Amino acid sequence: MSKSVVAMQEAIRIKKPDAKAEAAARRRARQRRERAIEGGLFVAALISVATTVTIIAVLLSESVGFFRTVPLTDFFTDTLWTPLFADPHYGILPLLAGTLVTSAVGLLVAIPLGTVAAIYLSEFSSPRLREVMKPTLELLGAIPTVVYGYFALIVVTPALQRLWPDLPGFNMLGPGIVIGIMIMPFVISLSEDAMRAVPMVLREGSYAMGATRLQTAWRVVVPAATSGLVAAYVLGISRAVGETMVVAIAAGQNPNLTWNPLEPAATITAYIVQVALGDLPHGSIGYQSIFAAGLVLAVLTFAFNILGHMMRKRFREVY
Amino acid sequence: MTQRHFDEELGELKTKLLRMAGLAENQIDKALTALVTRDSTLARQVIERDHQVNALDVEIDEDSIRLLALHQPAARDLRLVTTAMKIATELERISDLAENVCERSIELNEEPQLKPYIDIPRMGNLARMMVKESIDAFVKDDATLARKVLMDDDFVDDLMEQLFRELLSFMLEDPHTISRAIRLSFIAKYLERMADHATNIAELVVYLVEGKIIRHTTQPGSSRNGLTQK
Amino acid sequence: MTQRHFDEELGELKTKLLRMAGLAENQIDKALTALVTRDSTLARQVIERDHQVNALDVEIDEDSIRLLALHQPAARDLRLVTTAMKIATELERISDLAENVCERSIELNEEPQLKPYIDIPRMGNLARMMVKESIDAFVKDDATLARKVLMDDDFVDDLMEQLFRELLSFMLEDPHTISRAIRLSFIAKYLERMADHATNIAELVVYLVEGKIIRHTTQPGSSRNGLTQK
Amino acid sequence: MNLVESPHAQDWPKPLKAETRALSFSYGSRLALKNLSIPIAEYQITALIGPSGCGKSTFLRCFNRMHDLYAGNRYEGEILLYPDSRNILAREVDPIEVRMRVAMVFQKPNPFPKSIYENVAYGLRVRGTTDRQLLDEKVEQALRSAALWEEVKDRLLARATSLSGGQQQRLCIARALATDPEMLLLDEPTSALDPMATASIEELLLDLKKRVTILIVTHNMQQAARVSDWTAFMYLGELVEFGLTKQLFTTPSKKQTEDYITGRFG
Amino acid sequence: MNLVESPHAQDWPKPLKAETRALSFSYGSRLALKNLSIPIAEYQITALIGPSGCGKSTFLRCFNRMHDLYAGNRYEGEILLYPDSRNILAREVDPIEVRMRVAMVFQKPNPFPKSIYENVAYGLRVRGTTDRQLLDEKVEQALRSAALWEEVKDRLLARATSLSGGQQQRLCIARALATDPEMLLLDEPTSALDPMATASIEELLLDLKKRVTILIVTHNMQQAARVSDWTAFMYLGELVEFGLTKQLFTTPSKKQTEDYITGRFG
Amino acid sequence: MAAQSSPHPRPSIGRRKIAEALFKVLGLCSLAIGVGTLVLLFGALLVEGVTRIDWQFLMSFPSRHAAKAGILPAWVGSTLIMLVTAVVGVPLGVAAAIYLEEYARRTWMTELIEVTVTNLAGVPSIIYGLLALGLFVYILGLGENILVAGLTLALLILPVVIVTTREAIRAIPVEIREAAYALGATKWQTVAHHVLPYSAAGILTGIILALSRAIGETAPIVTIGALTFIAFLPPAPITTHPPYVSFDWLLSPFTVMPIQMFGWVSRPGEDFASNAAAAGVLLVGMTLAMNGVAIYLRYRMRKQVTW
Amino acid sequence: GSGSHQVHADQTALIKVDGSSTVYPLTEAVAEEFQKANRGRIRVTVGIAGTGGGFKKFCRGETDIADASRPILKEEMDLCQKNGVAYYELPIAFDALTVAVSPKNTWITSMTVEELKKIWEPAAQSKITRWNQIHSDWPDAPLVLFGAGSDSGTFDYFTDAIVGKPKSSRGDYTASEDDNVLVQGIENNKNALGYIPFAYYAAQMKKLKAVAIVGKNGPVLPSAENVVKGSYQPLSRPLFIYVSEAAAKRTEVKNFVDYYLTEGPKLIAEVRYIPLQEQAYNMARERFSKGVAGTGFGGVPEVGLTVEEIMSRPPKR
Ligand SMILES: Nc1ncnc2c1ncn2[C@@H]1O[C@H](COP(=O)(O)OP(=O)(O)OP(=O)(O)O)[C@@H](O)[C@H]1O
Ligand SMILES: Nc1ncnc2c1ncn2[C@@H]1O[C@H](COP(=O)(O)OP(=O)(O)OP(=O)(O)O)[C@@H](O)[C@H]1O
Ligand SMILES: [Mg+2]
Ligand SMILES: [Mg+2]
Ligand SMILES: O=P([O-])([O-])[O-]
Repeated sequence: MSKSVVAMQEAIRIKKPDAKAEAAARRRARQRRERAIEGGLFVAALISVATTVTIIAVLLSESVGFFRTVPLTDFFTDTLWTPLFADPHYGILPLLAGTLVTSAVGLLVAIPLGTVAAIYLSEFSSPRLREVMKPTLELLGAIPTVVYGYFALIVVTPALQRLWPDLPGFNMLGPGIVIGIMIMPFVISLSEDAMRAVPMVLREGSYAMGATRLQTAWRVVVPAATSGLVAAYVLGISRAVGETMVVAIAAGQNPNLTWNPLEPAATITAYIVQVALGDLPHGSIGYQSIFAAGLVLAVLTFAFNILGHMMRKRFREVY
Repeated sequence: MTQRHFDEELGELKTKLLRMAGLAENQIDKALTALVTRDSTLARQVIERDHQVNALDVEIDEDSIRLLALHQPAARDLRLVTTAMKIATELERISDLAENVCERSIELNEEPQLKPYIDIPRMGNLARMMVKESIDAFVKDDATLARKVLMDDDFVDDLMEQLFRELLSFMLEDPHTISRAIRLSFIAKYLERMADHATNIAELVVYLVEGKIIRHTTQPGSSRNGLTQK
Repeated sequence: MTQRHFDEELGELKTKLLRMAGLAENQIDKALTALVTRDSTLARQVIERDHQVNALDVEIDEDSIRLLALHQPAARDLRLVTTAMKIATELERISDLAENVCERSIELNEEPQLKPYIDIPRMGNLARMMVKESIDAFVKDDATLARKVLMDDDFVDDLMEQLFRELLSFMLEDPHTISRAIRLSFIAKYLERMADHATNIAELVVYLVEGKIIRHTTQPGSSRNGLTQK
Repeated sequence: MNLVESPHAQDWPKPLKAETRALSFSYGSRLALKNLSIPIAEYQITALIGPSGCGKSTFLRCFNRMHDLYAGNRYEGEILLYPDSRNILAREVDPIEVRMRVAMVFQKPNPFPKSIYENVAYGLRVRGTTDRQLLDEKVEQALRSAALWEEVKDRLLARATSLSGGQQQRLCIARALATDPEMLLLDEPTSALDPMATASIEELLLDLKKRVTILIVTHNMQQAARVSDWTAFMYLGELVEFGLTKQLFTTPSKKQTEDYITGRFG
Repeated sequence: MNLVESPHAQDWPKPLKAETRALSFSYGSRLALKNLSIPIAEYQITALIGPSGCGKSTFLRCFNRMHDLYAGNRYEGEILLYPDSRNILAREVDPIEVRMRVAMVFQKPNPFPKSIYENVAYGLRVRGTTDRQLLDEKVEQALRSAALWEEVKDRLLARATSLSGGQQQRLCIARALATDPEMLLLDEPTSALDPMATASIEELLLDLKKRVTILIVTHNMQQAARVSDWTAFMYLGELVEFGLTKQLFTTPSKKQTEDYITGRFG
Repeated sequence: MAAQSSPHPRPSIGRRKIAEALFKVLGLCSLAIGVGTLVLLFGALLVEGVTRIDWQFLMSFPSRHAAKAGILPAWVGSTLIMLVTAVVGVPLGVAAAIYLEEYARRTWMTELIEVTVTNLAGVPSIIYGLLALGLFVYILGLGENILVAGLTLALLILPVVIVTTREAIRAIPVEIREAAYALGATKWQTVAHHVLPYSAAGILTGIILALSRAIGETAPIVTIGALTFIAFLPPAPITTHPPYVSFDWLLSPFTVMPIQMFGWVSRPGEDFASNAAAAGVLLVGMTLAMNGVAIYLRYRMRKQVTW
Repeated sequence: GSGSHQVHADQTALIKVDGSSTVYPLTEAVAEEFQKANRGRIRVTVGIAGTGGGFKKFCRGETDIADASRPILKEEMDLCQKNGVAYYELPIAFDALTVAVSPKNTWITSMTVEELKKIWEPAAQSKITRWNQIHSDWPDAPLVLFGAGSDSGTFDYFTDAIVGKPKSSRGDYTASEDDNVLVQGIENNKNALGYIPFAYYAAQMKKLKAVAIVGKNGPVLPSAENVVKGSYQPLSRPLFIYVSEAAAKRTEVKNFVDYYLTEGPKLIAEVRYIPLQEQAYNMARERFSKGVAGTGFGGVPEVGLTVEEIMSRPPKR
């Protein structure tokens, strides 16, 4: 053992008074540095809380002005949304209906197709196909929504008009379908994750009992992944509800209280975009109205997000 | 709760050992009867039957090795298996000694009886008792009983001492008795050694129960006098 | 490659056994010298030294049990450990028998020499040779050598047979020789038993090397005649 | 290779439940099993031992064609299942059919995240059984066989994952038994369990061999020693030695086996 | 509890490297160790055995204050480290200082995904050593001590993760040794390894005890039997029996120990 | 099972196989719809727009003449905004992730942070637009410029960066950390020597994915007044006179690719539609490229990781 | 938060224009040409916030120029005054607000103002939803409406001209400040009806069908001719730019406005609006060069005025 090593060990072990003091000083310096770093990181972590709080604060403070003018009862019961016209009505229902219909159409596309595709990918496809499909789906999910809007307006709606010649150029069906296709990769990906997370041994357990792939998928994998699947759906809903550009471009910006997807309508998001494009002055009721609408949207999506998050956490914890 | 199958196997080992002990006792018993009643046929039967004990000895040995190899026993289980192996050896030797008694009996029967056998059956019974008790101690895990057997050994040694002197006086008196007396003294020696083997068994039982090897520590100076030896 | 430490422990066990075997041989050697030279002091030394062998016996027993408990040996290792335990017992008995020879020698030295000892040392040397060879077979893992020891046993038996008859004629001729002749016949018996123990060791070596128990199968009827017994 | 030509043929157990003949197996281009001919004695426990990666699991999983689940795997040779001498590796044999005859228990307890009852009933349900009474009966019977009935009979509808590790593994055994398989494959069934649970599984196996032929892979030589009647020692995908366990562990005939068993490998 | 009052005091080893006195430990409100007083003999191997969850790992991890990394953990009692009789659980003792004296090796080999050299040098680097020559020297020395030098000396800059499992674990031991710790803690160091690698680690430990005091947790009783000089048997967070290994495994003094050792627990 | 004790039960294997075959077809169809869309969409874009893409298109300003119009300010704007977003969002996100994974003790505070992060990851982007409008534009009075757009998108990607970074960090086994601690490393040493280096590739993947999301975002930029007619570039960040760098560009009005496309989509007439398509091709191409890189990185990482 | 952009307006000059989507195509064209002419040394931004939105920014001092498709209103004047923003009101073109339907619409060629009012008045909301409710000959088909957003001058003008009161309209139609959106909507829906600036119609004549407005002399289609003739009533209207007096002191702004007034008329045809009489431009140029600020309107919209009438009024502030 070399001398320096001995010296080092002595410095570490044997408590000579000066060495001791020195070590203590070093320790204090180290502890100070550690605490400073931790503090910095904590502040960074707080940004997300700050963002959330600010979102809520901004939405609320502007909405407060709005609700001073508009009673809550009107807001939730009036069936007209014409805040900018001479005879203003402030019923959120038409926007909500538009939001819900487009989302529902989207989910009707995304959930069944997404689930089936996810099952196929996770349980049936060859590894090579899966290797190719997973990133492809991811790419699909990464395409900017404005492109999807273009797609809805220029490709899907005209195609649908061939089926229903009376279908207006702006309608909820086209964008709804496109939203569905848009969130499908997301649903597939999350569902597939959930099913992948089901340990291989469970599948092998089932196969070893003489089950077919389909039986294994339906009886073992899907039930085991239920909470993950539901989480995928819930998060899919949240996405559909918050989707903006597709509906802004292709659904028509007509606050129309209807449940018929063949009609044009405005969603909360489309309304916000429409108004934002028109640059409303700060403080006007129109300006405030987008925050009120935004508040409703935020509440909706927060709820879905947190629900979805909790369910996802649950399935992650199982394995 | 668990280990049931292993326990069963240990149980079987024990059972075999008891069967072997029973056989050995029976051999002693028969050998003594053959001697006392001068029944050469019976003596020959005993000699014939020794192979049964031998077979059990080999079996127990094999079983023990198998248990050691396959179950890696520890603590008491380990002591039980190794002890069983050793007890089997002792019993096998006891049975051999019974066989030897019979061989001498048959030789004795070719001449008239030297004198009525009194002390020899007494010694024989004592030795048999010791074998029985050491095996009882084994069955009952009873170290106290085992220790009692160790005491009894001195008694057998004394009996043999006495018998030897008596036989010696016979021989000095009448040289014609020499060959018979020598045979009888050999028989006495056999019986004494049976008692020694019983003592060994008892020592093994103490080890089994208490984990202490007491061999070579007890009675350090005993049986060190006269013709008596282990 | 691995298991070095366990191998070391097995090596230690073997070494102890060899030390014990050396001691036992030495005891035989000294006992024979004491007998032939009528040297009671040497005889007493031998008796005194028996406890060394006893101590090794206990030690080897404990070591073996510890190895069994802590290392769970299998196959050859297991055979080695169990064999070691049994060989130690045999060696301990051999040493006891050397002690017995010395006891008888001391008694003999109290009277004048009956006749020059020729056959007895021969037997003794033979027995010692057998012990040595069986241990050699153990050291060298040599089953062939071990089997040769088994053959030698018959030779010792024959020698003893012969000696017995000689001593019997002495006694018949002169009753004054009886006590000495009896003692000498006992000594012959002890030596014969040493050879038997060597045979046992050889059988154990065959088991160690080949995994076969040959005890009770070899020489089925041998040593079944006359006074000879195991 | 023919049975008669096998070098072991004379020592082979009788009657046989199964037998591999010149079985080779490749993962893609990687040859994992080389020309193995191993007999499986009926109503006995046969253990497979050998160093990690020697192909034990691969061998075991041939018996219920588990390898069919993944692409690129290739069998050669035959596995005959008696008494009907069917070659279960044959092309025309449906793996699902094989799996109905040969059940399997895995290394990690893998109960389905369903109720205890449903876990045991699964194999029957998969076979299309819906008769509730029959199911009840078979579930109880299987749980009894797996020595689990007393512990769970009052909570058959509880989630299987709420059981302890050892119980879960016994549940998996019950699940495998519920369909009355002819053979039970176990791949290191106790390596995820603590010594207590291990002991109880070993006991269970010794009880079970009265009614089902068992083939077990184990890393733990002592376990093979404790539970099996026959042992096959494999190395690098080949069979080194096959024989009665008690013989293999006291007097192995090959140096390699001896070295492995006494921990002196290599 | 005072040493003199301890029921075991008379049988305790000498000299001591460390000693726990009335050590209790809680994970939040869960009491995991109860009033343990256990001696650690210097330059000896002390093994901790006991059923799963009895607190072996918890006990071990008290020795280098690993529990400080997670919130809510609470120590009570003392752990004295000799020769300076320092209570390493004391508030004012910096855990980092403790960890510099007491090294640890984990269940799964956990080399850093850096080069072999950097793995071994890490402990020294953390202590601020930069002298290249010194580092080279210490790395070689540690690798030699861990019986790994010959196998890796030609590829010190290769990634540590490219080593086999057993080599990785020896690397972790080398890493722990590089800083010349006074004590080495090992938590089931071979449970992720195959029997061969296990054997080589056990050999290594037996070599190492000449220069460092070793405390090892193992699930495998046989392993404790094979390698340790002293054994502590724990149950439900309490010490059942402490004694010489050879005594504990042949003639345990407590029924509970006997039952555990012979697999008859419960 | 006395009644059913036939040795080889063979119930309904055939029927089960048919069901299985049907399902396979269904699954493939579903997948085809998912992926076919990508092909269709990109195909439609390509057919419509690819002929428009040339050097002139890339290097021209927008124009009322569709044929003369280009996307120069749009891609410059997008690039600059990404720069701001990355510079602000990445360090914050990584730092937050490190805090949450390595430092945070389970308190209500960290619980709250966790929930807000996962929630923010799912908040519609338009809400960020409202936040930016309310906070940056009006409360802080920063105006409508590149800085604000960059900050907005930084907030938007923050949760994505945090989540992916955390995942990357979490993939490092706890044993590695404990090994470092056991060798006497401090927390920060453990993070700096081990956690960050080993998760770097994963973090980078996350950052690229986050930026690729940001680059396609339209809605939040709309609310803070991105313009479609920007016929100039922001001031150059490098100037000819000292101090040679200028941050004036931060406060410049701007447009971005998706807004430019949105503007063109909204114009009637095939000419602008093909401009829109061309912008779409570039936008999709850009995001696909970024994602491709990320996916490749992740793929390589998965191959490398051995724990 | 205003004026932050001035901070950096040192090196490259920036002119901010925002407001009417009607005027947007013209301003865009002028800006494009202007920037080309200045080789990019002067930067012009043009937004489409709608006339109302444009004025709001303008009066807050955020922009230099407001595009407007209607005159400034009272409250906007007040706002400007409050913020000290003075402005020049410069007419730059004529628009013919066009009522358009899909070419697939076979049942309409012309409509009366009354019919339009019946469709668009607030009372129609949710009640007049089918074509045959207006005219029984028309089909029983849904009535799908497109119109300007409430911030747009077009909306103000149309409601004023048709319903009779500015900003008085039903709300359940697709409203957009961006007329492009309206064109797309009408084009793709055979049951659609909407109103858009003439330029947007003229650019897409094949896809849209203009509806003739029935006036005193029968149905009149929107066209440059009819506007100039004054027969396309009441939906003809002038378009303006409002230039901030303060901004006009900056050379680049002054140059831009000059450029607008001289080169603009040449571009008007290209963007398909209707140029004013040359005289009107002269008056505007004069007013600008002389620095005559203020509006010719009283803050109330008036329908049917000629540009000359407007320009000759003394401007009010
Ligand atoms: N899916 C696979 N693809 C390719 N090779 C494989 C695969 N599974 C196993 N192997 C290889 O086949 C050989 C045998 O593996 P197998 O799992 O059967 O070994 P094992 O004896 O069960 O080992 P262990 O004791 O570690 O479980 C090994 O070399 C392994 O690397
Ligand atoms: N982080 C933790 N938080 C709370 N309880 C814990 C934690 N870690 C362990 N425990 C509990 O403390 C007890 C002792 O655990 P410990 O890990 O020390 O057991 P062990 O003897 O090492 O078991 P094993 O053999 O399974 O490793 C167990 O009951 C366990 O459930
Ligand atoms: Mg395996
Ligand atoms: Mg542990
Ligand atoms: O011209 P507008 O956009 O204000 O209608």
